[in-house]
Parts: sequence; C-alpha cells; structure tokens
Amino acid sequence: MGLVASIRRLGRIAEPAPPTTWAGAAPPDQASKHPEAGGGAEALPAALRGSLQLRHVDAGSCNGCEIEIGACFSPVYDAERYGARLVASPRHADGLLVTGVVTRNMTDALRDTVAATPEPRVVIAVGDCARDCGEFAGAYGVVGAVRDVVPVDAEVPGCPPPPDAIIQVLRQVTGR
Amino acid sequence: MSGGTEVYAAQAADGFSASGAAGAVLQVAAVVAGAPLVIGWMRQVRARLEGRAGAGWLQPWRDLRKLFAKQDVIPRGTTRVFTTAPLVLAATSLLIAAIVPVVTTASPLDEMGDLFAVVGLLLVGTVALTLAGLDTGTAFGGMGASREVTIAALVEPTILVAGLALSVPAGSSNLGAIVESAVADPGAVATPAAALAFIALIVVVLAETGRLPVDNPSTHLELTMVHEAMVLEYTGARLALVEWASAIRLTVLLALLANLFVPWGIADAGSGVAGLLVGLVAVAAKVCVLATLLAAGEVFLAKLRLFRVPELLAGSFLIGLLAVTASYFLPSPS
Amino acid sequence: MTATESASPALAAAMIVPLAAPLAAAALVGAAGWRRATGYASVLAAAATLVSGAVLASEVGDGALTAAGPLLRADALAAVMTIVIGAVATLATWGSIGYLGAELAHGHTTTARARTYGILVNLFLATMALAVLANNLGVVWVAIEGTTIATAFLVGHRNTPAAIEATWKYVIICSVGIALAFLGTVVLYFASVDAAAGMTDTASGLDIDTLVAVAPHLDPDVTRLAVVLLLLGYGTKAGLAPFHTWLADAHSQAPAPVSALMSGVLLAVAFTTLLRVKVVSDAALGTGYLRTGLLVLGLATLVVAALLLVGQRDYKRMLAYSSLEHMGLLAVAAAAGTELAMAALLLHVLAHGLGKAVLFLSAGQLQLAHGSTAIADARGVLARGPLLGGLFAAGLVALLGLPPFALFASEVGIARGAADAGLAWALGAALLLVLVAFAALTRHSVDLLLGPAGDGPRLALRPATAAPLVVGVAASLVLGLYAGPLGDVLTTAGGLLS
Amino acid sequence: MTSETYANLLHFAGGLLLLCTVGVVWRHQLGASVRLLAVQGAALAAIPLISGIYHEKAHLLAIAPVVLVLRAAVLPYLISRMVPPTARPPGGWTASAAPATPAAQADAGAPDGPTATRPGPAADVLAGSREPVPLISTSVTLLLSAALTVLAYALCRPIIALDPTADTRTAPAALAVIFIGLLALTTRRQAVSQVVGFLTLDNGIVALAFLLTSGVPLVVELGASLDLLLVVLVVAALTNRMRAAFGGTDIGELQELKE
Amino acid sequence: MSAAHLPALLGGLTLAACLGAAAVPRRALPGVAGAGTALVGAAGVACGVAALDRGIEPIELAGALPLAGLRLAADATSGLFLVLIGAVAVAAGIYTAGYAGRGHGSARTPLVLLPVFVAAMLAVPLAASVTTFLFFWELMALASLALVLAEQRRPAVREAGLAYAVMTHLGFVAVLVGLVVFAAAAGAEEFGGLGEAAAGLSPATRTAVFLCTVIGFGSKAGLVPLHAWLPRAHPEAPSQVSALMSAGMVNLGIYGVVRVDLDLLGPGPRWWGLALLAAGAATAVYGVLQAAVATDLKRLLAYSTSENMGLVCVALGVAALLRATAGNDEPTAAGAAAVVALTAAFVHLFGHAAFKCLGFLAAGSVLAATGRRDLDALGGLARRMPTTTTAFGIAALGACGLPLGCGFIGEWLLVQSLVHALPAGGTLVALVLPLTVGVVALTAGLGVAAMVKAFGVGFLARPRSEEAERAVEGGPAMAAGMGLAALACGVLAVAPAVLSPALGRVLPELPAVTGQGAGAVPAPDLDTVLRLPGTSGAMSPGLLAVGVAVGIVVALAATHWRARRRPAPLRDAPLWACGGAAPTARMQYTATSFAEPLQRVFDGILRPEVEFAVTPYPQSSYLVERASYRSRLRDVVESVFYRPVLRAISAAAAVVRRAHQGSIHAYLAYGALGLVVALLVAM
Repeated sequence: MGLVASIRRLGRIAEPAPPTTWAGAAPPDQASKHPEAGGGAEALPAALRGSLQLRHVDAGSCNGCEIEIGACFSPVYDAERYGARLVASPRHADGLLVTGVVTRNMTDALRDTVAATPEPRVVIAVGDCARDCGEFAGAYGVVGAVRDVVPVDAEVPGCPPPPDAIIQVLRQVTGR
Repeated sequence: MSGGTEVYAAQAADGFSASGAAGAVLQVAAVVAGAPLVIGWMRQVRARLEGRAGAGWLQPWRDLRKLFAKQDVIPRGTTRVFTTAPLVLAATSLLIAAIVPVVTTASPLDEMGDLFAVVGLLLVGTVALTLAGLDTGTAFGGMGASREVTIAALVEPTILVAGLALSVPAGSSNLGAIVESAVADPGAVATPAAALAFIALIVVVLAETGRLPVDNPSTHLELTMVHEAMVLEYTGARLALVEWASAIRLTVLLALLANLFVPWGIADAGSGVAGLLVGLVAVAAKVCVLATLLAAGEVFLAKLRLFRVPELLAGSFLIGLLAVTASYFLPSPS
Repeated sequence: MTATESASPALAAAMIVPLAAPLAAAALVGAAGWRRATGYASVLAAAATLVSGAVLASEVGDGALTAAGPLLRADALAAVMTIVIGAVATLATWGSIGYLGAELAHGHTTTARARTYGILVNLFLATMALAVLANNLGVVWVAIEGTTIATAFLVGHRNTPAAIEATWKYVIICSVGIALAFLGTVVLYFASVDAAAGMTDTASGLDIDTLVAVAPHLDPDVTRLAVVLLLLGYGTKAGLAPFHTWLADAHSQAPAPVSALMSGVLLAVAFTTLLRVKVVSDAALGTGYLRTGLLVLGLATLVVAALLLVGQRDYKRMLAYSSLEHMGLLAVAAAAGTELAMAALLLHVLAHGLGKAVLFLSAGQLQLAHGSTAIADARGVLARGPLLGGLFAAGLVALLGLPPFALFASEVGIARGAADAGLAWALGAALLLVLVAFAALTRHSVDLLLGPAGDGPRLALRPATAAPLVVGVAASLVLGLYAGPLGDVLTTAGGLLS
Repeated sequence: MTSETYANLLHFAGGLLLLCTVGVVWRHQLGASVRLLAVQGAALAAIPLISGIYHEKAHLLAIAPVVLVLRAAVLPYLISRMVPPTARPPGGWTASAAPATPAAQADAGAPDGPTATRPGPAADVLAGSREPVPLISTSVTLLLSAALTVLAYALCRPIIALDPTADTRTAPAALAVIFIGLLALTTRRQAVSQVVGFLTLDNGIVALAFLLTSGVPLVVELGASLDLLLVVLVVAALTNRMRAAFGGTDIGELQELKE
Repeated sequence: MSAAHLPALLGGLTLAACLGAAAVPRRALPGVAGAGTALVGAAGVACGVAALDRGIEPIELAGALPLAGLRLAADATSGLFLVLIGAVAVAAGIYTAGYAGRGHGSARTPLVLLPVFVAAMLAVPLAASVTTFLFFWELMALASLALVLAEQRRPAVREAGLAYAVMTHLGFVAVLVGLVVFAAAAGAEEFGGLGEAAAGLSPATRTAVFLCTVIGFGSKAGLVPLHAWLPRAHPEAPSQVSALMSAGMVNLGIYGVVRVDLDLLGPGPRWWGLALLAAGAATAVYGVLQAAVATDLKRLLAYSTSENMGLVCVALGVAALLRATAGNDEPTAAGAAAVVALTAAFVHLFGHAAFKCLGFLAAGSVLAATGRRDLDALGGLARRMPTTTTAFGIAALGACGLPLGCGFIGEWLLVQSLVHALPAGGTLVALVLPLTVGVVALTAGLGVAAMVKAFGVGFLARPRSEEAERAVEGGPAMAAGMGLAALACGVLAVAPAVLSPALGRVLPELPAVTGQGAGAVPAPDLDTVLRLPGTSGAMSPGLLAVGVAVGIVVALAATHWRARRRPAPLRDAPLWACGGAAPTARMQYTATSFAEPLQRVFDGILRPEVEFAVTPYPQSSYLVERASYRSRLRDVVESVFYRPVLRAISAAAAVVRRAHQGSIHAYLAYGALGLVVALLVAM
C-alpha cells in the first residue's frame, strides 16, 4: 500500500520548532510590544494562551499571503503544534488573519467578521498590504489598511510574509 | 466460588452494589476527564502519520479551557432551544457515560436503560443539536441539521439490528448483562455472528460520532459539513459543551465497543478498589488502541459523498442482519 | 301458515279503505278541481291508507284475511305494503300541494292539468293498493298494468317534448314487460289448473292461497317457464335489468311527488308481487331456481345502476338510478330468502320509500327554483338554502344506508340474511357495487350541496312545503332507531315469505 | 265436430294468427298493418269460438264476440285513426294535436309545418303513414321471425308434454306470435307500428291463454281487456301529443333523454 | 350508581350536549359544545374505568335497532379503549371552547355533531353484538365525515370529505361482510356467542372473516394501501376533530382487530400474525416516509398517525405470530414475548393518542393564529406562541419515539419482544424478526427526521411569512386543552406504571394472545423500572428522565467554570452570514429543503414528480435566462392502487353509458334479448 510506504518513508516532516524571537522568556501579554510583531497597542489576551482558533479573512489580497498561510499549516511548518488551528466560523475563532488591502466590497464583510468573533479576540493583519496597503495604496477600490477599518492587535510584515513570521506572531498569542 | 460472590450476585440482581456505584462514579469521572484526551490522542496520531509534530494530546483540554473563558454570543432570532441544546447534549452524554459499562458492569444505573435506551439517548442529543441548528435560521444550520437527521435516521436500523445481534445471545439488551455474558463466555467473541456485529457496530460508531467517511470532523468547508454546520453559531462555553459532549460520546462508544467484544479486565459487582482500578486501566488501554486504529484508519479514508452514505449504511445493515441470523443459525458452541 | 279466514267487518273495512279512500278523493278532485282543500283530502285518503295498513298489521298476525268475497286478501306482507303505500303517499300528496301550487304560480301547468293530476294520483294509489291487496294473481296483474295507465299522464304531466318522450318509453317498455308477466301468469295458471285438476272452482287457480297449496304439485318444467316470465315481467315494473331502461327517463320527467311515489312505492309493489311468485316457485322448484334468477337480475341491475351513477349529471336521474340500485339490492335480499332477509327487505322498502320521497320532493323544490335538473346548474345548495339543503342531505344520508336512519338497519339485516343463506360472495359483490354507487352519489351530492353559494337563487322553503320533508326524515330516523311493533310485523311477513 | 276437425280448425286459426303476424312485420305500409291486425283479431276470436263449440263451454262462447269486437274492430279502428293518410279531420283525443296533422297530410308544400317543407316520397314516412327504412332489413326480420318460431316450439315442449291436446299443440303458434310481436316492437320506428306490434304481442298472449286454460278467470279477462283498451287510448293520445310536439311520430327520433 | 347506568349517563349527556349546542345563542356555542364534548368524554372515561374495574354487564334494548336489538357490554379491553378515547375527547373538548371561539369550525352543525362523534366512538367498544357494533361504527364514520366537511366551502375539504366517505365506506363494507359471515357461520349475533363458536368454524370461513375484518379495520387504522383517506381527511378537518380522529378514531381500527381477530376469532395460524406484521411494517415505513417529506404540518401528523398505527399493527402481528409459535403447554419465551408485544401495542396506543392529540391541538393553534399549515410558510412561532411551541415540542418528542417522550416505551417494549422472541421462535421467526427490527428502527429514525422538521422548521428560527410574524396565542381554553394532553404525554413518558393496573386486567382477557392454562404469561411489570416477564431486560423511563435532568444541572454547573473571566455576553448578535448581507428569512432551510436528502435517498419509493426547465437566452444556449424547478410529491400508493381501479370503473361506466343513449329500440332489444336468453336457460 503506497500510503503506508510513504508514511514510513517520510516519517516526521515537520521541522524543529524555531526559537521564539521574543527570547522565549517574555510573557505573551508583552509580545505585542516586540518590534517584529508590529503594532497592536493593547495587550494580547491571556485567555488565548495555549489555544488559538483562527478565521482567515481575505480583505482584498493578491493570494500571495494565502499561500503562505497555507504553508504555515503544512506539515513542514505545522503551526498546529503551537495550539493554532484554522476554523470555519468566526464564532469559533479567537483570532482573525486578515490579508490584503481592505477593498470597498470587503469593508463591511471585514467589520461583520470582527463583530462576529467573540471576545477576547485578536486581529492579525498579515502582509504589507494589510499593514499599509503596499502595492495597492491609492488604488480606486481600496479603502485602506486593515487598521483603518478595524482595530488590529498584531501585524506581520512582508510581501508575502514568510510562514516563519506568521507563525512567530501566532506563537506570541498562544505562548508556545 | 465462595459464598461471597453469591451475596454479591444477589446484590447485583437487586440492582445495587457498592462496587458498582463506585465504579459508575469512577467511570463518569474518567470519561469526562479522558474524553478530550482521546480526541487529542487521535489528532496526535493523525498528525504523526501525516508527518506533523501535532499539538499534543492535551490540546483539546486547552481548547476547552479557553472556550470556557470566551464571550457568549446569542444570535438574533434564536430561541431557548439554541441555548439549551448543548446542555441536553451534554446531559445525555453524561447519562450514557454512567449507564454504559465502561469500567464496571455493575453500574446501578444499568437498569435505567438498556442498549436501546442508550441509542435513544444518543439520538436525543443529536436531535437537540439539529434543532439548535435549525433554530439559528441560517442556511448552513438548516443544511447541517437536515444532513445529520438523514444520517441519524438511516443509521438507526443498523444500530438496532446490531444491538439485536448482541442482545440475543445474552438474552438481554441490558449492556451490563451483555458484557457479563461475554466475560462468562469468551468463545462467543470469536463467532461469525460477533464478528459481523462488530463490523456493523463500527460503522454505527463512525456515523454516530461524525467521523470519516461519513463526516469530516476537521473540514473547514461549510458545504461538506454535517455536524460542524449545525454548531457554526455557537461560541464559548456552549461550544465547549458541544465539543466536550461529542468527545464523551466518541469515548463511551469506543469503550463500549471494546468491552462488548474484548471485555477482559472490566470490573463487576464483586470487584474491590483494585478491580475497579484494573478495569479503569484496561478500558483506557482498550480505548487507546481503538482510538489509534480509528485515527490511523481515517488517514486512509476520504469523506463519502452524502448520497453515498446510505449505501454504506445499507451495507452495514445487511451485515447486522447477517449477524442476527448467524447468531440464530450458527449458535456459539456453549 | 295459519289458515286464511274471512275478515270481520271492521277489518274488511280496513282492506277496502285503501282502495275506496283514494277513489273517493279522486272523485272529489274530479268534481271540485285541484285546490288546497281537495289536496288535503288526498292527503287524508293516503293517511287513511296508512292507518288501514297499521290496523291490518296489528290484527293480521301470521294468518291471512279475505274480504269482498274472495277478491281481497290481506296478510302481513300486504299489511306492510299498505303501510308503505300509505306512508309514502301521505308524504307525496302532502308535498303535491306545495309543488302544484308553485307550478300553478309559475305557470308551468294549468288548472285543468292540475285536476287531471289530482285524479290520476289518487287512481294510482288505488291501483297500487289493489295490487297489494288483491287475492288473485291475475287481478294483481291487472292492477299493476293499471298503475302504468294511471301514471302515464302523470309522467307526461309537464307536456314538454322530453316528458312525452319519457311517457312513450315508459308506457311501451312497461306494457311489454308487464305483458310478459301476463304471459307468465297464464302459464302459471295452466300449471296450477293442471295440478289442481280435482278442484271444482278453476277460477281460484290464481288465488294466492291456492297457488301456495298446489305449488308442490306444479309441473316443474312449465313452472320454470312461468317463473322466468313473471320474473322478467314484474322485474320490468320493479326496475330490474334488462327492462330497467324506462325508469330514469320516467322518474326524471315526472313531477317530483309522482317520482317519489313511483320510486318509493310502485317499484316496491311490483317487487313484492315477485315475492309472492317466489313463495310458489320455491315450493315448486326449490329455492335455488328463483334465487339464481334474482341474483343475476339483481347484480346486473346493480352494475347498471352503479355505473350509470358514476357519470351522472342530472340529480333527478341520479335519484332514479339510486332507486335502481336499491331494487338490485332488494333482489339480492330476496335471493337470500331467509326470514331475516325478507323482514329486512320489507323494512328496506319502507325506509327507501320514505327517503326517496324526501329526496324527490326536495329535488322538486330545486327543480322549481332552478328550472333545470342539472347538477351543474344548482351548486352550493346548502349555502343558499340551509333548510332545503339540510333536508336533502339528511335524505341522502338516509338513502346511503348510514345510521341512524332505517336503511342502515335494513341493509345490515339484508347482509346478515344473505350471509345466513350462504350468499357471502353475492353479498360481497353487491356491496362493492353499492360502494361504487355510494361513491358516485356522494360525489354528485357534494357537488350539488356543498361549496360556496355562488350566484344561484336563494332557496327559501315555506313551512307547509318543508313539513312533509321534515316528517319524512323524522320517520326514517325514528324507524332506524326503534321499530317497535312494526319490527314484529316485519318479522312475521318475512316468515311468510321465507 | 270431431276432434280431428276441431284440431284442424284450431290449427288453422293459430296458423292464420301467425301468418298475419308475419305479414305485420313484412309490410311497411301502416294501413296494411292495421288491416292485418284486424284479421289477426278475427282469427284470435275464432279460437274461443271453436273451443267453446267443441268443449261446449258457454263462457267461451260468450267471450268470443267480445274478443271479436274489441280486437278485430275497436282496436284496429282506434289505431287506424292514428294513421294520417285516411284524409280525415283529426280525432278529438287531444285538442293540441289539431294544427300539425292536417297540414302534414294535406299538402306537402304547405309552409306551416316543419315536416311539410320536405317534398317527395318520404312525405308518407314523415307524416307517419309509412314505416321508414327499418332498423333491421326486412329479410333479416323474417329470418329472425323464423328463428323465434322455432324457439317458440322448443319452449312449448314442456307445456305439450304436460297436457298433450290439440289446444296445447297450437300453443307454439301463439307463443311465436308473441315473440314476433316483440320483434316488431323492437325494430319498428313509427309509433303506430309499435302499437301494432304491441297489440300483436297481446293477441298472442290472449290466444295462448285460450289455448292453455280456456281463458283466464273472467274478472281477470275483463280487467285485462279494459287495461288494453286504456293503454291503446293512452298511446293514441300520446301519439297525437308527439305529433304536436315533434311534428312526426318517428320513435327513432326520441333520443333526447339519454345518459 | 351501578356500572350499568354509565352507558345511559353517556347517552344522556350526549343528548344534552347536542340539544344544548343546538339551542344556545351563538356567543355561547363554542363553550357549550366544548364543555359538552368534554363531559361526554369524561363519561366515557368513567365507563372505561368501571369496565376496567369490574366490567359492564350486558344491557339489551330489544326494541332499538330494528330487526336486531341493541346490546351493550364492556369488559376490560373495552374499558381500555373507552378510557383512551374519553380522555382524548376531554382534552379536545376543552380545546374546542377556545378554538371554535376563534372562528374555526364554528358553524353550528359541526359543533352540535361533535359530542355525537365522541359518543359514537365511545359506543363502539361498548357494542356487544354485530349489528350494534356496525351501527355505532358507521355512526362514528358519518359524524366524523360531517365534521371533516365543517369547512366545506374550501374545495380541498370537499375533495377530502369525498375520499374519506368512500374509503370509510369501503372499510365498512369489508367489516360488514366479515362480521356477518362470522355471525352466520357462528349462528350468533352477540359477541359472546361469536367467541364461543369461533373455534368450530371451518378454516376457510375463519380466513375469510380474518381477511375481511382486517381490511375493514385496517382502513380505519390507516394501514397501507387503505390509508389514502387519512392524509387527506385529517388535515382538512377542524383541528380538534383531527385530534379526535387521529388520536381517537383510528384506535378503534386497532380495537376491531383486537376484538374480532385476536379475541373472538381466537388464535389463528401463523400467517395471520405474519399478515398483520407485513401490513403494519409496510404502513409504518410508508407512513413515516411520507411524513418525513411532507410539508403540510397536519398532513405530516396524519401520516405519522398512519405510521404509528402501523407500529401497533406490527406489535399485534408479532404477538399473534409468537402466540401461534408458543403453544399452550408450558410458559415459553415466545409466549412471554407475545405478551410483551401485546403490551407494547396497548402502551403505544396510549402514547400515540397522547402525543397525537397534543400535536393536532398545537397544529390547530398554529392554524388559528396564522391560517397556514404549510411548514414552508411558518417558523419563528417559538417567540410568539411559547405555549403552543412547548406543546408541539412535547408532542414531537413523543412522536420521535425517543427516551423522555411518550412514544418511547411502546417502541421499546416492541423491540424487547423481538429480542426475546428470536431464540424461541423457530426459523420463520428468526428470519422475520430481524427485518422487523430493521423496519421499526427505520421507522423510528425517519420519525425523528419528520418531527425534527416539523418542530424545527415550523416553530424555530424566524418567520417565513407575514402570517407567522403576526401570530398570537389562542387563549386559556386552548392552552388548557393542550395542557391536559401535554400532562398525559408527560405522565406516560415517565411513569407508564399508570397503565399497569389496566393492562393487568386486559391481558388475561385475551387468552388468544396471552395464552391459556399452563401457557399463560403474566403482564409485564411496568413499575418505575420496567421488567419483562420471563426474560431479563429492564428500563426505567422515569429514572432516565431524572438522569437527564441531573445531567442538565451538572452541565449547567459546568458552564459556570471560568464564567467570571468571560466578557459580558453578546445578545441579539447578527447572524453570521459569511460576510454577506444579513440573511433574510427566505434564506432559511424550508421543510422541503430539509427533507430533500431523504427524498433523494427514497426516490424509488416516493417517486417525486420533478420538473426542471432551463430557458436559455436566444443568443447562446449556455446563458440561462430563467430556470424553474418544481417538485411535487404525491401519494404513490394512490397512483399505483387507486387510479387503475378508478380508471377501470370510468371505462366500464362509459361502456354502460354508451348502451343507454335513449333509443327505445335498443332498450326493447335489451329486454327481448334478456327474455330469449332467460327462456333458453329456463328451458
């Protein structure tokens, strides 16, 4: 059976967990202050330590960030081991991964999604577009960056941001 | 055998033994505490087989702990059904955990309900959740409810026929009696009837607990959901109860399956503290093995199309039917 | 059977009144024309017939009485039939007053024709009474042919082309049929005379008692011929297949009270004559012979009636075919021939007469209001006239053999009788055909009675017009719950015939 | 009278009866039918006469003239009045019949009757004096008559067997008359033809009664005769009404009342 | 007052109620009619209790019912049904006072007839002779027909009434033939004589009687294929009448089978049991399948009635089959299982009566409030009509056959009888019973689907129509009627022990099922813990309820874990619409869509008529301008069984009509031909 053979041959694919960039000692509620993590002003909620369900919102992305987010949950990066998991409904989610500039058509949808996510919650803007509109700044359909529409707790820079960077932010929230 | 066991047996006939009561409390506690671990273990096994590191078998507990601290959201237009459904689901699951012989066959609650009552209680929980799904008034809620109910309706014949196959040799449909008769007659486990019933029951467990290939518990795509679609509006503690109860149901059914066919180690009315502990360990081991097998099996399976599910269930019904007729025409040697 | 004896003067009077009273009423109408008073005189005559029937029924026991020389003879059967004639005739003549009044008011008829109507109706009643009370089978024949003559112009009363057509068919078909009965009577007489060769008085060879007495000695071959002819002949007048074809035309064209009389009484009178024949036939040929004939004719009639009811569009024809259906059922009951079946048969006759009278009289009111007898022209009756609609509905329920009306008791009795006689298969077939008829009748009645009012005329019913209908329904209801002494009379009569 | 003469005479009367009947179904001219009916009545009256003389039964001798008058004279006369061509004012059975009848029979071109607008040989038919094209062709009718005669003989076997006399041996002829009368009734379209058929049938029954039992009891005989007379009167009246209402007496046209 | 006076009291009350309803002014009419009906029902219950206690001695009225005489008597079996129907009538009567007050079925005639209907139903089990039985049987049919036609101005009602009239008469004909043949063969008319003579009848007669009566009674109980009237008539009747018919009248079909086929006709051959079993199984599955795909609330309930009567019939069939297998020499497992099956039938009758009565009353409440029965137009009633919603919820739970509901115990007992029959029943039983279990299970499962749909779609979520949006509760009388029925549901669900004394008297009266002499088996013990005679097997609905309650308390306590850490709950949050506009009520799942998967799965049986038409733009066949989809479900049995019969009758009628075209010559020819044929035959 091919699948059994593959499983045996490949064994563990996941790479060893990289060291945390906030030196591991910093309490998670200070993680947001870390320069790499970008800029949420308020503290990341302690209630989400150890477990972070995520709902992804594409507010107008070029899909580059989506590929990277997908990679985060692939066997290689395996973000699940840090307690993060993608879910289907914002009601089930603790955090929103928002990618792309916020386009006019997605503005209300983004606000609704944030409103639909129960407290405590984190909004993570993933990628340069989400942070400051990136390439698309000033385009006719663009309303603005994510923080212009909803409060953002953490940001991940990069165009697209590498999975490592995204996972770093997630680990800040889960504290693992 | 000494006269002591006879005393115990008499007590058992009266429906109450101290050991049984203790065992019942123990098994409820064990199931409540252990059910999330079983889920975690299965996810871990699956992660390992997929080459991932996995979140660890404690992850479900972390999830639950977090959910209990999260905000309750009560969507517009829903009624009390939405808010109470998780309680009903949890309550029936707990009751099942108390009735089913997990650690001991002598649960004083055994007389409260037999196999068919347990099946009914499972269905009560399912119904509560489907009503909650409908109560939200969202398209997905209705869709999930519709599918769940369809599957639940179609799985029912298999359950009862498989139950019949188990009850007939034991002469009773009370689970404690069935397991006890399996303990007393180990050879019966190896009969064709038992084997067929086992297969039928596995399908039942898969369908009842929403596992592959009937439902994909880890899907993110609403259109393919069954169970998940119904609970899309739940948050916080209620969602936690739903997930916890689902875990309990899976665990209890796995434990039941294990004890029905491999009853060794289970405590009975005569067991002391040691016996109960042995029973606990035994059942933990058995469930662990079964969970591993189940998780491993799921790696190899894809979800069936919804309209292929009836074929699976019809097949399992046939197997169950064969089990019953086999138990009549090919009785066990004893 | 207890011996036949001469009647005391009082009872002789009770036997003559049913003949004399209508004749007197006829004379009165002839002299004074049709008006309210003479109308009530006719009702009185009919009521006198009813009372006479009751007196006879209470006195006759299981024997028989003769009066007017050997001409008249009354036994329990005759008494019951006199009651039937009296009861239905009372309702019909009572209803005639309102009906003719309305016809005259609308100009549908003239005073001359109304007078003819009054005379003929009373003559009709007298001939029927004679048919029931006559001692001699030949006289019975004469009387029944007399009913045809009396009713001919009653059927054609409206004098429309359709009425003339119906009359022609009625007269010709019935005359032919009844001629066959005469032929049968002649052949039976031949056999009887032969069998009673020793008897001095050949004139009594057609007397009922004589026939019954000589019946075991009748020549079977000749008697078979006679019985077949009599069955078909009187069957014609009773509406049995294959000479049933006049019935719907005549009933639909006749004025409603006449339809009521024809359907409720005339058919039954002809049928009871067959019962007299049956007694002779059973003694001469065994019960199997006429039973087969009655079953064949009865079931055939039921088939025809049920299937013609299915697509019916005319409510008076519908009622006519319903009569046909009931006659078929009576034939099956007669075929069963047990005491119970016969008693039930007679109860059925009475109950059917009452029910049909109510229905035809109500149908007459509908016809007057709508100027048509098409169901399609008269929908939503209940909404437009609750009283008339309600009475029609009650009559229909009674007619369908539903409790608490009398036809239920009689139908169950017939069923029990048939089962007792071992005719379960025929009973089953008959009841299935009745079921088809039931379905059709219900369906048409639902169309007729129920539904929104639409734009048809209001159907008010004057108390005088409603009274006979209410009485008829009430009588049927009471009879269905409690027959009292009548039950014993019916059983006695049934015993005579079984 | 010897028994042989008696038998011969009786057979002759019966044969004449049957012959007239066959004539009735053969001829289409109504006038001829009515005349044949009268002859038939006379033949019928002969039976009680012969029988009365032979058996020396007074009541038969007494009844014979009654029969003769009624069946050979009165009834044919009444019927002949229903036949239009005898240019005669309409009878007084019903006043309403008056307008249509003379118009129809007087002038084929008269404007006031629906039947009168159609000229030609069919006028007789329309007027009701001639049988139109029959429902069954004459030859078939005659063949059927023959078959019915055979049937009558077959049916009479038990009667003859019971009492084998000259009288009962003539009975089949009477029975055949009855059947053929019924046949005429069934196949004839004119009202008058139907009445003739009916009377033929009735003659047959009466003949049978005389032959089998020397007549039915007197009260029955009188009642039956009265009934017959009344029936014919009723039918005559109806025919007049029919002519008034339909402008003709073709019974085949009476198909308004149907399912 | 002795027990013999009770039937007289019943009759007197009926008369008084009728006259009262006929006489009172319009305003007081609903109250008087409702109270009268309830009183008649109460008298029925009293009769029943007396009959259960000591039986009611025969009462004969020779003059009544011409040619037969009226004969009434009651034993415990009758008493059981009297109590059942009387209780339903009490609830329905109280309800009527409110329901008719709101203008539903409030014409005088139906309300006057309502007590008559109840009395006729009550008189059926009291009847002790063939004619009496038939009289009240048909009186009941007539009264119910009149009540079905109460709202006759609607064409659908007239259609339903017609179908009902014809079907019920068909059933009556079958019963009539069966009973008169029985009576003729037995030479007796009263039931006692029938029972004594039954053993001596020829097998052919017994078979004929069995078949006829089962067909007749089966049509009343709604057994397939004679159920066709039920889903038509019950929905169209005013709701209290639906309740009386569905919860009361259909039981009399079962009574007929029990009384005539099991009791009087005595133990029959095995195939009788099999026949009942097969009919019941087909009915149960077919009924529940139709219920699962129905979108009309009352039609759904009506099909559910058919389903439940099917289950009861299965139970009776199992009982008869096992008894025929068991023999009377010694107590056997099969005999014990037969008793359990019979108990299951009776218990289920009670459970069904309770939840179906409540269901129809609640449905009537919905109908009164919204004027709609179409589930696709309902929804959102839970907020506006909490009482009704609770009531329907209880009814639906019962109808699901789930624990905590009153339908569970009956089904549990039935399955238990099957479990315990299997080892003892012989090969035939071994082959049949597992399939029966499958059927029962499928029925239960689909029943759940149907009821979840009815409750979830009809009452929960948001209203789908303006009428549903404006719904208001119906007032105290309706609530009281429903409350009474709900109470019965509750009691039967948790404490079936209330039936124990009654069953203890009824079962020994039916030795044809429970066995005689040495083979006699005692009734099952329906105590707090249900125990079965001669077998092990126990269940306690009451303790289960307690257990679930405790579980709910525990779960509720669990939700308080970390409750202080939670942010304040967010109430009235907008529904999650995947980021789109707020979902409208039209986007909700409807009853049709809810049942679609089941409809697809059972496509071959249900045979929906689906029309799917796509209209493309003229420019390209790939551009869809308009698409229309229409799916319609008809009763397949109707098209398979009834249409051919109706077509054949129509064809025959056409032939006969062609033969009656008004030609006197043709008419005379028929006669002449008939004469010739008759003479030839006579010759």
